[in-house]
Amino acid sequence: MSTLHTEEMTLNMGPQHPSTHGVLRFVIRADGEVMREAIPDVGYLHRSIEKIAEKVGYHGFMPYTDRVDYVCAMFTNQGWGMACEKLAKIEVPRRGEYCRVIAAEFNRIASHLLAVGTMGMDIGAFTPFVHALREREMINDLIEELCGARLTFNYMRIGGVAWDLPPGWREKALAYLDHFDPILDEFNSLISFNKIFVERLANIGVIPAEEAINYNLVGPNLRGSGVKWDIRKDLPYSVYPDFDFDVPIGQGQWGVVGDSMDRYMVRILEMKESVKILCQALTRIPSGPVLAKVVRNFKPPAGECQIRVESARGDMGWYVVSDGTGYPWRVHVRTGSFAAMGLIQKLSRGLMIADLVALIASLDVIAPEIDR
Amino acid sequence: MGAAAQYFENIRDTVRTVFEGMAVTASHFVRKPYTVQYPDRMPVRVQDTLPFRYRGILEVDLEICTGCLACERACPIDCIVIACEKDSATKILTIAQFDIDIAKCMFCGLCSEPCPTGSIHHTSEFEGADFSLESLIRRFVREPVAAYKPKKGPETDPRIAPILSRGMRYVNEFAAPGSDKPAEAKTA
Amino acid sequence: MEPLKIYERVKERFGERVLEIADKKPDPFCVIDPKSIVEVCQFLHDDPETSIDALSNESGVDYEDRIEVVYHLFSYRHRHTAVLKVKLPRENPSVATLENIWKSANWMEREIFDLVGVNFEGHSDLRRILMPEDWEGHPLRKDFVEPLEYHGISTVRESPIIRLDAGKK
Amino acid sequence: MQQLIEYVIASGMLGKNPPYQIVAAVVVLLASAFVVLVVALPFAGIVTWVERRVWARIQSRIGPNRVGPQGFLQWLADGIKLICKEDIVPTDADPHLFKLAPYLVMLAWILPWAVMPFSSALILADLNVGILYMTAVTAVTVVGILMAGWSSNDKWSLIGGIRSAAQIISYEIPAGLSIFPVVMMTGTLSMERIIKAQGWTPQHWFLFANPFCFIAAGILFVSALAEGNRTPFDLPEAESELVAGFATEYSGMRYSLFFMAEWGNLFIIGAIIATLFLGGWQAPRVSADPVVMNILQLIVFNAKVLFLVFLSMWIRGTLPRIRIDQLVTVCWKYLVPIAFANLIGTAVWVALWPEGNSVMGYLMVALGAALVVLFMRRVIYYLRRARMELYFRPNI
Repeated sequence: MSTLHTEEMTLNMGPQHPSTHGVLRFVIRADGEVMREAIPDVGYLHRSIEKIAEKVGYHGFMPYTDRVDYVCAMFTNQGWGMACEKLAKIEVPRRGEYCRVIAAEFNRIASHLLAVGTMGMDIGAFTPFVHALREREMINDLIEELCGARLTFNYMRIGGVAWDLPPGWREKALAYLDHFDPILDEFNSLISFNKIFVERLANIGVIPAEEAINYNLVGPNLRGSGVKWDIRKDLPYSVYPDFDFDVPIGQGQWGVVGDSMDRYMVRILEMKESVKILCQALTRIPSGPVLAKVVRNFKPPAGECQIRVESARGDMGWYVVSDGTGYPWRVHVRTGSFAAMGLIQKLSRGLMIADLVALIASLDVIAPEIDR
Repeated sequence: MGAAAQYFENIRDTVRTVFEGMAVTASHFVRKPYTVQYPDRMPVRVQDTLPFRYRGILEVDLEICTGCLACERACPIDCIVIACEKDSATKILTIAQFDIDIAKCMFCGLCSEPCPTGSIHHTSEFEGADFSLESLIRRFVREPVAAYKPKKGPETDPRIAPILSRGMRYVNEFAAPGSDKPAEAKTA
Repeated sequence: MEPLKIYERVKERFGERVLEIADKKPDPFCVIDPKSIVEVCQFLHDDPETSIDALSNESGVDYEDRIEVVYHLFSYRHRHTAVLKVKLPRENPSVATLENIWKSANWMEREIFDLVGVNFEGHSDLRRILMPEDWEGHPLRKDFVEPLEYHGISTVRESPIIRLDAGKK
Repeated sequence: MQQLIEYVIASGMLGKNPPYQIVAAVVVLLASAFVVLVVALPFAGIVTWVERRVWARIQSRIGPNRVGPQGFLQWLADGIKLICKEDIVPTDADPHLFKLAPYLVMLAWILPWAVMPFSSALILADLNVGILYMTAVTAVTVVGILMAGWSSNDKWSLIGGIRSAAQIISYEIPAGLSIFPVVMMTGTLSMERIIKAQGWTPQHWFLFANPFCFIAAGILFVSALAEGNRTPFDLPEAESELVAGFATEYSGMRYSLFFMAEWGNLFIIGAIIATLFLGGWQAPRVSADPVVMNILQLIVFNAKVLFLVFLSMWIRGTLPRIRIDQLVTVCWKYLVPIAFANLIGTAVWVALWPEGNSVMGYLMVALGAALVVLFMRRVIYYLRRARMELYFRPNI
């Protein structure tokens, strides 16, 4: 039968498509339902944030870092703050570090909730998406009370955080955390263990460990392939050594290690770990200042440095070159989604169109991070 | 035999997980919906329910603006335009123009941070939709007014005192850099 | 293993092709001759002592007189990082691709080609990734002037506020 | 229907003895027009409003509550909006097929109403091949959807159309096979006599007649969901993959015809299963007066059908979507073999107990009750764990 050469169909999926998270486009060469190859075409959301960094000074660039990854903006803030602190050797007070970790871990839960919810919606179940966003809404309210914004926080400054925890906020946060655990278990029994859901995700888009490292996959995508690697644990920064939490990796209970189901389950388990960190951080937060003394027109000494932050989408590398003036010479951000996108073309050979949608959702790629 | 066992296990799995899923959704039938019926069926106006630090549309109290242009320098998008002249004879600084282009503003809060008296601050107003771009430019100066001179001791003028205290409350909300006193103590 | 020790190993292995080892404060780096970047990286990748198995970050930086491609290498086994640099002329900078050693270089090099204009010989499909295909010029170069309009769409919007004391400031 | 015609002739409204044929034809025409216009079309609209409300409560939302009391006129507003919208026919689409497709799908939804047994007297045409007619007619939707998919000259709708062809045709087999046990037990295809063979109390329903019928009812419900393009089988218009599947290029009135047919099909699914397995309009003999009895039977039938419609909405709020190859595997590897097993099982059963065995009826009812109790326990477990505020009233 294979001699019968059927005409190959070229499909254009995106950039306006319900399941490409943000503006992504795939040119799919498909033979009926099965895809020969899906060639990604990115750049629709390219705002050249790295060029803007050269125009606005160090302090002015902080709100732009929220726009690099608006789903988990705390990590980009933290990355930019740490890069400038490393350049100018500023030491952040302990309470400031604790505030950063609390805000970041809340944002990780919110980002994972969105990732897990949209994966449910891409597989066809709309209810888990709304349940996940309902929980994320409460986290957004908590962060809104902390720093005044729901998505583009601009909460951190070079040298610490802009606002301290408002009075009464700690109790609200702790109340939310112990309300969150049963909701997560309920979410699991609704969708994660659902046979149809598992059948749609197990053994799809399998990425073996060394290929994941070779393609420089990071974060939940890497841990889903069984590599036990988390920057918070292995290259400790900020106050993460104070907390004990473990790093969930994909075991392949439902299929092969490294398939979409593993990446999904790693995100679910990571939310549980973040709740653990938050409980410890909120109870053990020391008193004291939250912002180091940083002069208004910040001029770090000439030099370059790269720091890595464990964002919700994996370790995000901030490479900053400064030439001593008030404006950075070059800023380069290497994000998790960018690396994951490079892999989709090879992974998509032989998959069905419905699986490509599941694969994109399992890699949790979003357009602003890819295009910057 | 593995295949047959797998066959029946698949069926059992499907039935069990669908049963669980239906139980979860059934429990949702009797739960209270979360929808906030903005804009009309609200017990209280949404703007009042927002937290104190909410970064809505900018507002400037010209009575306590010292004309120091710190906010204009701090804004990364340059959407704040202030024009003020220093009258060489009388040494009075008059503010002739204070415009903020709300269309370009990204509500990042960098301008309200360096303000010494908290005159430029974020309100909890967010309904900024308008019919033309020009009307999105908020002009705060009707006629040129003298800039405020911060006094050493507490403010005496009864008209300005409440505005200044509200402004200072807003500024003290920001974390004071490097001071050993925990910022939290001040705002309580 | 400390970055400087890695650079020493590379120096004694490759001799004069390692142009400079700079012990700058936050991150020391080592400048390599553009022609032998592939052998150095292959050596670092295969040598069990360093066993660099991931190209963590690759960026193109435009210094007015030269263009540098900076490679941040990382080893998951030994948990150490190494920073290699390659200095290229500004006219038509070109260097060999590292795609055959680390697959992650594929997209990063396409981005550098698109934004900074470095040509990577031997790259599997070197085309613009972020900018539109028919865009002229490379935005992240210091001397890049943004065209006033692209396909009839103006890229400039003057601020509608008229500054009263325009003259004085 | 015959009683109705004699009643009209006997009442002498039309003179001494009017020609029987003409009066019968007029009465049938008027009755069927009445059923389609007053029952079918409004039902298809109202069910969209009910589904959005049910879906909303599952997702802790409120659903439409602004147009009319509690949003009841939402479907009317949607209908009018869709009618006012522009009917776009894509340039190089095949206009004749493109325009014909929605009417074929509507046809396949309207025709089964002729055989719908609302109550003992209220049935348009009591064919003695009732069930066969119904399954045959609902298969016409495939032609309509395939025509829509192919003629809109858009790759996405082509995939949607072919997916739905594969789905509906392959699920005809398990649906047909799970109807045979009931036909075997009653020996007739007519809907009336199938219902008359069942009592009004649960143990006389065919659902609880024997374990094989219980599983056959499950298979019929699942394959009816697949034929109606309902979740978890809504592949033809899978929002997240094919944008809107076969209906991507449609707009305005044609689009609303497609979706009116899809939601209207819910009633057909409910009616088939209610007649075959839940005892149709069988109601307790409350009073001798036939009019009161008919009304009671009408209420009982509609209650059963609406519960099944609610069940399919509830499933749509819970389950994700199946992939096309899994869809076909489920059909051929799971549903069809089990349907055949049921067929043989029922055959053996009928051979052993020709008039049905009441002990097994009670046993099965007990089993059903146990299942419901277990389910309620799980619901209470989730409610207690979530510690959320409860709210029982349906209106907000």
